[in-house]
Amino acid sequence: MPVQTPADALRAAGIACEPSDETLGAVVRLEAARIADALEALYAEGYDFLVDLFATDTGERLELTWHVRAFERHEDLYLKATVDYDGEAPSVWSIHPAALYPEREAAELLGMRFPGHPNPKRLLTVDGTEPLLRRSVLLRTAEEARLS
Amino acid sequence: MEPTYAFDYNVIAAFLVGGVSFVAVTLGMSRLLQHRKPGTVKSEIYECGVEPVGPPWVQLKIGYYLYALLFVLFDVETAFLYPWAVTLNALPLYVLGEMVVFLGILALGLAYAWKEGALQWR
Amino acid sequence: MSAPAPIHREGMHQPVAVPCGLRCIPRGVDELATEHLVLNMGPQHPSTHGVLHVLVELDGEEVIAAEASLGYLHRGIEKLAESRRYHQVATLLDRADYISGLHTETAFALAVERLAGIEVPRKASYLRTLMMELNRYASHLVWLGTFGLDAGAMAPFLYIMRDREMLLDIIEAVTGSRMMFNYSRPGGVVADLPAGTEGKIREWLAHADGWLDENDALLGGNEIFRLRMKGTGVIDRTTALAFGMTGGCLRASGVDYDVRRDVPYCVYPELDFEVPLGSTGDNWDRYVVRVGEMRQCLRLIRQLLDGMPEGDHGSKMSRMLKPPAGEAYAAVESPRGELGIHLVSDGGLTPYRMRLRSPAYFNLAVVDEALAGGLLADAIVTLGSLDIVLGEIDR
Amino acid sequence: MALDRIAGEHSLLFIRSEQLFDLARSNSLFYLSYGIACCAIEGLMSAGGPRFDYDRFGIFHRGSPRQTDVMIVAGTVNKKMAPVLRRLYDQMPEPKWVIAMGACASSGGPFREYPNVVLGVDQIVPVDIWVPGCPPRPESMQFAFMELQKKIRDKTRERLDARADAR
Repeated sequence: MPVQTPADALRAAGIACEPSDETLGAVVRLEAARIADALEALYAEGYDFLVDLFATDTGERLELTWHVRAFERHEDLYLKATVDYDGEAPSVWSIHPAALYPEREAAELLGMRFPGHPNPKRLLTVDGTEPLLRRSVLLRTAEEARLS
Repeated sequence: MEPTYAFDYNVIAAFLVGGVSFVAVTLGMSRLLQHRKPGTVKSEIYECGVEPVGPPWVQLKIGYYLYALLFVLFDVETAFLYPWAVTLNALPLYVLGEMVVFLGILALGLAYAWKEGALQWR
Repeated sequence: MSAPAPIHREGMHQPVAVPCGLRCIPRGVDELATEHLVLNMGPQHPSTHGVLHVLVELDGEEVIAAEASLGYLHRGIEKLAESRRYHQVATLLDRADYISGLHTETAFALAVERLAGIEVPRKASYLRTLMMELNRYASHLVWLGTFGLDAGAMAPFLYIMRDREMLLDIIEAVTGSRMMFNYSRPGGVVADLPAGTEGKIREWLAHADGWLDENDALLGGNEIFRLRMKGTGVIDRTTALAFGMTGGCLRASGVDYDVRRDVPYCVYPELDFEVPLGSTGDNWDRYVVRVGEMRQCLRLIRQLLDGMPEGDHGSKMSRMLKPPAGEAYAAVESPRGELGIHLVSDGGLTPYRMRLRSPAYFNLAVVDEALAGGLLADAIVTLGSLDIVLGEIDR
Repeated sequence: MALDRIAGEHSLLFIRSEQLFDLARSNSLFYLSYGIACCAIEGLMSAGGPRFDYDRFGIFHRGSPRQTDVMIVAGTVNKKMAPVLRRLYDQMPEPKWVIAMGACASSGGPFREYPNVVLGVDQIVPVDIWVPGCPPRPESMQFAFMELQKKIRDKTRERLDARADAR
């Protein structure tokens, strides 16, 4: 069976995606809602190790990055999807239990939701803290930080 | 001064007074010299700096109780062994037999507990 | 602060709300249902290696369920990095994983170099690798010492701290600090080895083997220690991979993966070293794998000292570094596992987003599985064997 | 303090007995092993280790706040840790002191711009000794303890001055 590129595998599974090759490596952008099926299809392709999952605030939308790795071939793949603020992306913990903590952290620090997560409590901050990693949340100014 | 009748009681009284006064002095001094500031949070249960969760009065495994019971049993047994062992050479020989019988009965109890699995932990 | 909700499993016998002193006879003495005690192994606990809060549900002494609650040391290292220049971020990263800071610094430097296409002189790579191995050994010493403390062995901790102090003197002579190094930056390292450092390292190496055998014999040779380690805190291969564990914990479960050999960086391709492997993934395997790693560390340091080239150590590191817009990921084998920096740059003076993929964060996620089923004393030993550092977990 | 109520705040008996106990307290300070961050490795582990030995000063670490005199806040305190810190401080027995170790505990340190970090522990607990440094070297931690010992012994001077004023 010829070595399928991950993008072909995803298209075979009927998921619209457009691969690109950046300094980062193999990147596939796709629809946030389809991430669970995408990871399942890739799991069959051998991408069985979730290295990391995090979100970035790109100014107008939140960009989520799933960093998966085919363990035997040491190949990394980055799945990217954008979600609007306070949006949601399906939880992938059933495929990769490693995503349990990062999803709670991303939900809490960037203000979004992962429906299907078994334990959607806050991970790092006290209840009522605003999403701190958003660009809109500013750091303390020098005066505030000087022993207010 | 051969010990008169009252002497023995004086000894006991001295011991009694010595004991009570020792306890009274130490507790009294500490009560006298301590910085005493009782506070509401201070009297709460210390559990790693967080409020305790759930009631502490829970029904524990019965195994702990059995272990404690067996310990008390054999602790008292050794308590009986000491005076016997100390005065053994001054006593006639049949006392040795009595002690063997006493130990045998207790060994029987231990064997029964062992068979019933009281010592088995998991 | 509201206490986290206690874990109530469906089958759990509801704890009877009984006023103190008044005992109610549990229903059906012969059935003798036992109730579960929910306990906080909380932020302030001698053996949680920092401020980890584990909520443990106990049936007598046996742990039924455990849930970790983090965030007691969340200092926003990723957010602060977004307002720091590229050569200033190292100060934050030393404080993330404060036992092996050099690994975090070098991972960030590698990520920036990959993004900006900076070529690092060979001497700088050699110095980075040497300092990382020294730092790895110091970090494993801290792990070995506190692991002994968790199992109740007070004496080895003091011997190990003596070895560590001698090693820290060497690291301090080279980098200028015992813990916050600021040594490895994008483009190279800050300073070359001061005169006489090689002699000091060789003198320390002469003792190091003997001390390691002594400490290993003190802990690993102890029969009680072995009995407590074997078969407790078992994390099998599939659980380890599923929870994204890396480093010593993963190798103890039998998965042969080491970033230094599989995704080589710096000068590791030129060095030869073995990667010790465990089989069952219990506490004993984690112990054996890490002590094996310490021996390999000493071998590596000797090879690095012998092969140290001459040349510029990358002193020209510009303050106005502006890597082109784009993303890069660089991973390093830190003493705890694969430590990766995912750097997003928008071409400005400061990184747009920096994600620290911290190994202890994923190694800890398995705590709910690994602690359940064992005794409470084994839970503490398992936590110690995972070698977690709360600075990099809470970031 | 029962003695000060009986013998009076400024009585020589109280002052001299308190001086004796202050001398004893200052030479056997037990600190709460409550390491939050990087300072814990330096200030509690290395300083307690064999080279910069704390035991020479009679300083020993205890696991529970019930048996401690000094609380070393070694690390950054954030909003989730603040109530825990306050509760631990309240649960320590009375003659108690606090050492804010490192820049983070004294003023938020390198993380002071982050909204989640508490700027300085003295907003939560009364602090006796601030130790600069990030992390402070073990020697400066020992200097901090020496300062604390001096501070405990100086209480007698203050009480004698108060007695003189009261006259």
